[in-house]
Amino acid sequence: MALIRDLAVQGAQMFLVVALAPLLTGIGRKFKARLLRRRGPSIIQPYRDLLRLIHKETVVAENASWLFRAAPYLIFAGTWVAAALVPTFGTGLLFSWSADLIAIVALLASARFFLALAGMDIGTSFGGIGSSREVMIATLAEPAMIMIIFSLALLAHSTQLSTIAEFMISPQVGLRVSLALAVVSLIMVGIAENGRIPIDNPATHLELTMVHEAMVLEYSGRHLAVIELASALKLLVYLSLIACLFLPWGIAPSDADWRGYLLGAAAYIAKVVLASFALAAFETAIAKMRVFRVPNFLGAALMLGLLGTLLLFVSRGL
Amino acid sequence: MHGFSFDVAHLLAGSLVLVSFMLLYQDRLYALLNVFALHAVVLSLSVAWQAHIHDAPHLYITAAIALVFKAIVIPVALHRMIVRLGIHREIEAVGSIGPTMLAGIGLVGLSLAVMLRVTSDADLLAREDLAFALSVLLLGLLIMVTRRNAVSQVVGFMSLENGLVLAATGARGMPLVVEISVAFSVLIAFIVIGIFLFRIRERFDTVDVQALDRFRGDLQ
Amino acid sequence: MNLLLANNVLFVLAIPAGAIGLLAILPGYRLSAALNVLASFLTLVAAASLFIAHPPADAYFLVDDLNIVFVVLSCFVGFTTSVFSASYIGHELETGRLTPLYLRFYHAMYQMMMFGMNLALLVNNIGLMWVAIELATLATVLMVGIYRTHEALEAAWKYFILASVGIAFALFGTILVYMSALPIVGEGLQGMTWTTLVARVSAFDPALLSVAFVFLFLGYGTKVGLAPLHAWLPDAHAEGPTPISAVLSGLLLNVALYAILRFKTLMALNREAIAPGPLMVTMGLISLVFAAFMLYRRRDIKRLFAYSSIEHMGIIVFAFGMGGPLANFAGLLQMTMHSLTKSAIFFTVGHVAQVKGTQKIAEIRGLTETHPILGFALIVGVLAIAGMPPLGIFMSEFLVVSSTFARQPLLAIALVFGLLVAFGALLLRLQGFAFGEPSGRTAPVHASYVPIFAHLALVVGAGIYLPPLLVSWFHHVALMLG
Amino acid sequence: MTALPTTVSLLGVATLLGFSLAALAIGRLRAATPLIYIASFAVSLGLLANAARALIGGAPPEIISLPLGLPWVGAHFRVDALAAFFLAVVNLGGAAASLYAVGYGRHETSPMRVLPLFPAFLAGMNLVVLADDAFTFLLAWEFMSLASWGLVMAHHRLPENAHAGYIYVLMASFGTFALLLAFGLLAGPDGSYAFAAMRAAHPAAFQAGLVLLLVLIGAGSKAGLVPLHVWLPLAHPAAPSHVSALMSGVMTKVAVYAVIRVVFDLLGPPSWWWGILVLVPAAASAVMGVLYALLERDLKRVLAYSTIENIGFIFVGLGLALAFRADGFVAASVLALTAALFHVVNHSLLKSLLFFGSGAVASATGTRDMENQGGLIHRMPVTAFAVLAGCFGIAALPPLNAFASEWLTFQAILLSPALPQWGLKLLVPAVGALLALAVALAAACFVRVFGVAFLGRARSERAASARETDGFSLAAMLGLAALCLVAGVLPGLLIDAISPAVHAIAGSQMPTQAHVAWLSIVPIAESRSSYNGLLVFIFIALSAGMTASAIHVLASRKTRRAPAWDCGFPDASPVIQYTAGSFAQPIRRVFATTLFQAREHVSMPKPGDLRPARLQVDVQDLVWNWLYAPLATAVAVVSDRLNVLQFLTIRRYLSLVFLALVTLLAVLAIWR
Repeated sequence: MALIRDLAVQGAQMFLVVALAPLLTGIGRKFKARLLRRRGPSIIQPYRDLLRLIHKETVVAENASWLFRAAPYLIFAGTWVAAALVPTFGTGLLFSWSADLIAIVALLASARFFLALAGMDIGTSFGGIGSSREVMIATLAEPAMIMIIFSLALLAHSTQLSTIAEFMISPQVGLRVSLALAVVSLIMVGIAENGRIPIDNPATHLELTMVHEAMVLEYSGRHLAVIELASALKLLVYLSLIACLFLPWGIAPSDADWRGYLLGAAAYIAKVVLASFALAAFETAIAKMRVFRVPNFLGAALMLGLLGTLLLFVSRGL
Repeated sequence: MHGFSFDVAHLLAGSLVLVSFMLLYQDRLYALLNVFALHAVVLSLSVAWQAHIHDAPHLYITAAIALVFKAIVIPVALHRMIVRLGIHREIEAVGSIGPTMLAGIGLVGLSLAVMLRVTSDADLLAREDLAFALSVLLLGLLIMVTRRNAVSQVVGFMSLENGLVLAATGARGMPLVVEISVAFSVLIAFIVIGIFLFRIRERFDTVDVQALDRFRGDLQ
Repeated sequence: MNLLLANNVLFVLAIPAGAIGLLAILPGYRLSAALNVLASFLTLVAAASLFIAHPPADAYFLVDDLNIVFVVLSCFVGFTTSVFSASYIGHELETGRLTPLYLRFYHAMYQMMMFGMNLALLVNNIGLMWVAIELATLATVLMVGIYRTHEALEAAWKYFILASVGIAFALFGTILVYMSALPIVGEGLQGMTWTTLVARVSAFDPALLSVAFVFLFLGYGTKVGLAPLHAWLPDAHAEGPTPISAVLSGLLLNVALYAILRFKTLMALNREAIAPGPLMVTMGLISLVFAAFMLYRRRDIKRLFAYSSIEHMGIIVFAFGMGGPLANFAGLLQMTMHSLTKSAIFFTVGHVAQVKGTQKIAEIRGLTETHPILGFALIVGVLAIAGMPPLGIFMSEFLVVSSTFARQPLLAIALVFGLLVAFGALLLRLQGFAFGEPSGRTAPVHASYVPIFAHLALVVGAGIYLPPLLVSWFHHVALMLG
Repeated sequence: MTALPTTVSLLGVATLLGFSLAALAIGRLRAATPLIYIASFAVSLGLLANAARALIGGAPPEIISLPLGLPWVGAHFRVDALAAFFLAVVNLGGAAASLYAVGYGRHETSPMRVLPLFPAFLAGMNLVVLADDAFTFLLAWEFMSLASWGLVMAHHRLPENAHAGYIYVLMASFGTFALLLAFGLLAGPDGSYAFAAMRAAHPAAFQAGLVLLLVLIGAGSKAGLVPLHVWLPLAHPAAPSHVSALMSGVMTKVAVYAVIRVVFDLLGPPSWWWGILVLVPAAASAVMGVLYALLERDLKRVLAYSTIENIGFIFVGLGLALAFRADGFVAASVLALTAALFHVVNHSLLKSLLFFGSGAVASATGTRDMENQGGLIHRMPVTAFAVLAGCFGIAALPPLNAFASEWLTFQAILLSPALPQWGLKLLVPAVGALLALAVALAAACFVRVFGVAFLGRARSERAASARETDGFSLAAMLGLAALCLVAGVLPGLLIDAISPAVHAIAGSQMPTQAHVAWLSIVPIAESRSSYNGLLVFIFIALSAGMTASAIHVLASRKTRRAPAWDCGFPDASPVIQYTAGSFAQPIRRVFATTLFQAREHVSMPKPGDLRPARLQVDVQDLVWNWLYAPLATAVAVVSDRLNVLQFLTIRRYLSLVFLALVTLLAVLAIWR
């Protein structure tokens, strides 16, 4: 019985995230447009885009290899598995133990690995620019992420997301400097990883400033659709990470009944909407920075994470 | 009697050291050769005296060799050679005479310091003799080191070897003394001949004037 | 048979002595070369028979564990070298560097040297030992100068002068030993007989003994080639005929070393006298490090290996200076292995120099391409001399370094430093010789590889497996040396 | 009666040595190459099976002592679980390399310089692991170095190879001397060189520390720890590729074995600061190694540098194990140790695979320079696939194997706040951050490798006309790739296999993983952390498959081939592609500006000047400039100064003698 429930929850989670991801993008765009005093497209526009892309024919560059065509699915799969394992509305995910936080980050990293390769496959200069910048950003973002994980794991004595989430709800967490540092750092990493302003501009098509767009420049049709969905999913993953790690309130514990889950779902959606609003506000408020100022930005994130960890290491001794 | 014999031996040995100093002091080749002849004479005297007091007749042979070979033959030969090879007459020394003399005195002091540790149950004469022999040897080496031209270096070597003979004869009843002194005379003869053969004018270091600068071991 | 065994010592000396005269009068180099080989072989047999039975020490001869090792080693290397020289000297005759007359002289001198060395090793009398060593030295002096080029004469002359000074020192030391023995032992031959000296040395006057040892150490050290008394060695090795270089490195140095060891044991038996150990350790280290650095700037291949001989003598003297069963064992092993390896290297180098027509390091490259056998033989030899396993010297260096480090860490550090510097130089040159674009003549070699391979095989074998007989032998000697 | 593992191993080693002799005899024949390699493949497989049996079987170690080596010690050989584990690693690599070489060996221009040495090299590595006394160990160690030196010098006509060989052999004997000193200290003045005796005698704390330092220097120089790594990127690429694979994938692991054997087994209880001694160079190697790799354009040198990085990872594990052990946290120490050993396996698999690939590429394109390759995924699809797997794995990405071991390492780091010492408290998180950085950089590095060498368009004629390599090479590569996947998805089984080795030296082991549900691994506790490679793999496969099928059901299948869009730029020549250099530029600017003094000089021609504009980047290797160059100059200067002594006059020599005499006499005069 419990197994069935857990399976249901896990399945619900998997499809919820996929269903929710484009919506999140849509909401984000809507908020942004509003903040810019535009009406903006409707919030379901991303779904329409995906549909349209799926039905278009796919143009593949002449010298594209099998990797180029396989990459979108692998990227999507990696991101999706990661998303499926991040507790959104309930912590009682059947398979959450199959990959802990480190593994989830690594999953996203492997998605990026293929994305960067896909960028280089055609052998155009723009793809190269995109990939090289992407990996540069990643080399700084990932250590920061690991540091954040460290500080959380040291508090919760676990790297299991569900365990950490339950720990964060529980009263013994208290108010900690390291957590504050970690959340700031996590937000910065999230912004960088999802290529949002000020790191990258998802809406731009001025080639020299783009990173993510440059990598997927050669994609079209269904491939592009999958990739777009994947990147939307990635954003969702980060938002849900922040949600379940730092604002876990309302999230359904593993032994919750259906009411608990409904509550959790509601709370989750609220959080996501809130987060996307915050993101939009942030993006409209700030200007994109030069590529070579990104290291400073991420270096700051890394330092914050390291500082948080160090504090914990030291305080453990006291 | 014993006291007297001891004093004479002592005197002779001491004077040998003195003559070594004179050798050290010379700056002209001919004078050097003459003083060396004197050196040899004194040596032969002291050897003879040793022979007398230890009544070891075979030592007389050594004395004779010293007298004939070193005091007469070699100096004359070298004399000739200097003329023949047209070696110019004054000795180029490394550093001036003064420091050299001081160094010599230092060496004598050193040899005394080393030798006088010897517990006196080794008989006194032997011990004194050794001290002097050692200083003669060191002085000879000093001459070889501080003189730049071949002849005076040979003289240095010979005086060194005189020191050896002195020591050997001082050692009572030492076998092979004569043979050794003969062997050494042969050695010296070789050296002298070598100098003559290879026409070594100024220094030991090169065999031939043309080769003076060409070859120094590894300059291929 | 028993009669033969009974006075095999005499044979060891008589055969070379007889050969001297014979070789001096015989014409025709092929014959005399063959005779030379034969004589050396017989000597070797006689020497080997010493293992089976040897007479008790009498007034003239002393045969004990220590010098049997030396005698057999030197006779063996003497024999292989004579084989090598037979194949080498012919070429010299063709190129006109030597005339038949000189060859006759050469062979006579060769046996003279063997005689001198064997005598020096076997006599029971420090005076006679002195005479014998000088005899051997003078013989080698004459052989070094045999090419009569300016360089050769120069080298011979340098050797001669420095050697004579060494001779003088050694003699003075010998006299001093006699003097110190005089009050205890009394006059006459007894005062110069090893066995007597060893028996009674504890009562001798320590101060006199100490002075004596200083002179003996410097005198014989000159022949061992310890820095700073080494000056004659490189040139003598480089300018003489290659067989002589092999014999110098393989034998003469050992004989002088043997003398030093004898006197060291003497010193060790007298409590108050100065300890020889520190002296030897210091000189050994100086020689090692100095020679190691000198290796880098050499331009002449034979001089290069001459310096490496200095380096190894340094290690050996260091080991004996450290003393103790391990270090002494290592010293003996190192000495044996060095003799074998270094002579093998000189054999190879001799052929290389002949085919390439030069001794200049810069002009010898890519041997493994042009002359694979010589090239790889050289590689094995140099690796062995550089102390690489599985070759004999590795074992001895392993023992020296590890045993020293446990006792005197700083000394061991210095030792390792020297070894590393030397290794760097040797390997640098080796790669130049063996690898890279070949240069110079590629004419085929007509050489007898037998001596080379014999030596190298022994070295490789010893690195992996030492026969128990040899080991126990070395152990006795190591204990003897204290 | 089945033969005991030690005996079998020794027999195998003897056979290998026999092969190298045989190769000397028949090496000139054409048939010799496949013959020798197939033979050594078979023997390696046998030894592998034997080692595996010894590892799993857990029989008490059998000691064989032969009357070889040091007479009064004899040569001792012993296969305990640790040795068995490393024997397995060695022979697995050996078997793969032999198989690969059956095909690759055909390209060899001078087989006589490779064939005899290859089996000897394998034998040497086996012997090192088998040895049970200091002499035999060092003998085998140096033999291994010499054999590999010979292989590095196989193509001796290239000056850079000669240079590499020289540096290598120099560093090797430096390392040997360090080990020699260490053993000398362990053996004591009376020379008890057998490992058993050393185990029995516990040296004093200071001495033990000294030994540790010496071993780190000695074995670390072989493993390529910064700053002793300089020889590695020169020597490993210089050898033929299957040998490079052995050197990078296996020989470095033998060095790791040396460290474990001495430090964990012979040296007795550790002090806490040993951990620091190991962790600092380890973390430095991890980061420096991968940065070097990112700046390098020679394919094989990139791989060599990445070896340095992975060695850093392994040593971090060892350092943590030491620290935990010193403070009595057995479980944690065991975890760290297991992580290290696990990574040993993974790296040897991956690095062999990658070197095989690079060899195939190099012989197909005639160059090792990535800038002249590219587009090979079209010409050599299978190789490309294998290398892709290798790159993905070594970038430590799930579900492949390296991720599992690095995940374990991170888990061990997360246990370290329990350590009481402040030094470690501050150091370990920093190390963790550095490791994370290294992992991220590694991913970047191997994106670069695969993207530049295999993707895009061919950058040279040869690359455009490259051919897929032979079947044997492909078999070797695919086999290794499969093993990587297995090790990645079933890490639990490997951990259990490693456990006996860990138990042999740590006296304890990780909880058995085989019983854990769903075959996932749980280093400490279910609640704390767990990872299931199998599920992750299945999930990814499923969801990728699902998506693909869904898309193909829903979406239009219409596909059109067209020129690359590239923002509407016309299809220019391949040179406009991103090169390896330009790909690394952002990272170079971020990290290398200070660490390697990387500087860019742009020379822009005046208008009307026909000269092309140039961007020149120069990178300094500070380790070389500050550590090795000064040493070299010092030696040169000293030898120049001393060289004067060769050219003195006889009088001067005499004065040297004179001085010596006077000094000694003076000593006598003052003495007493």
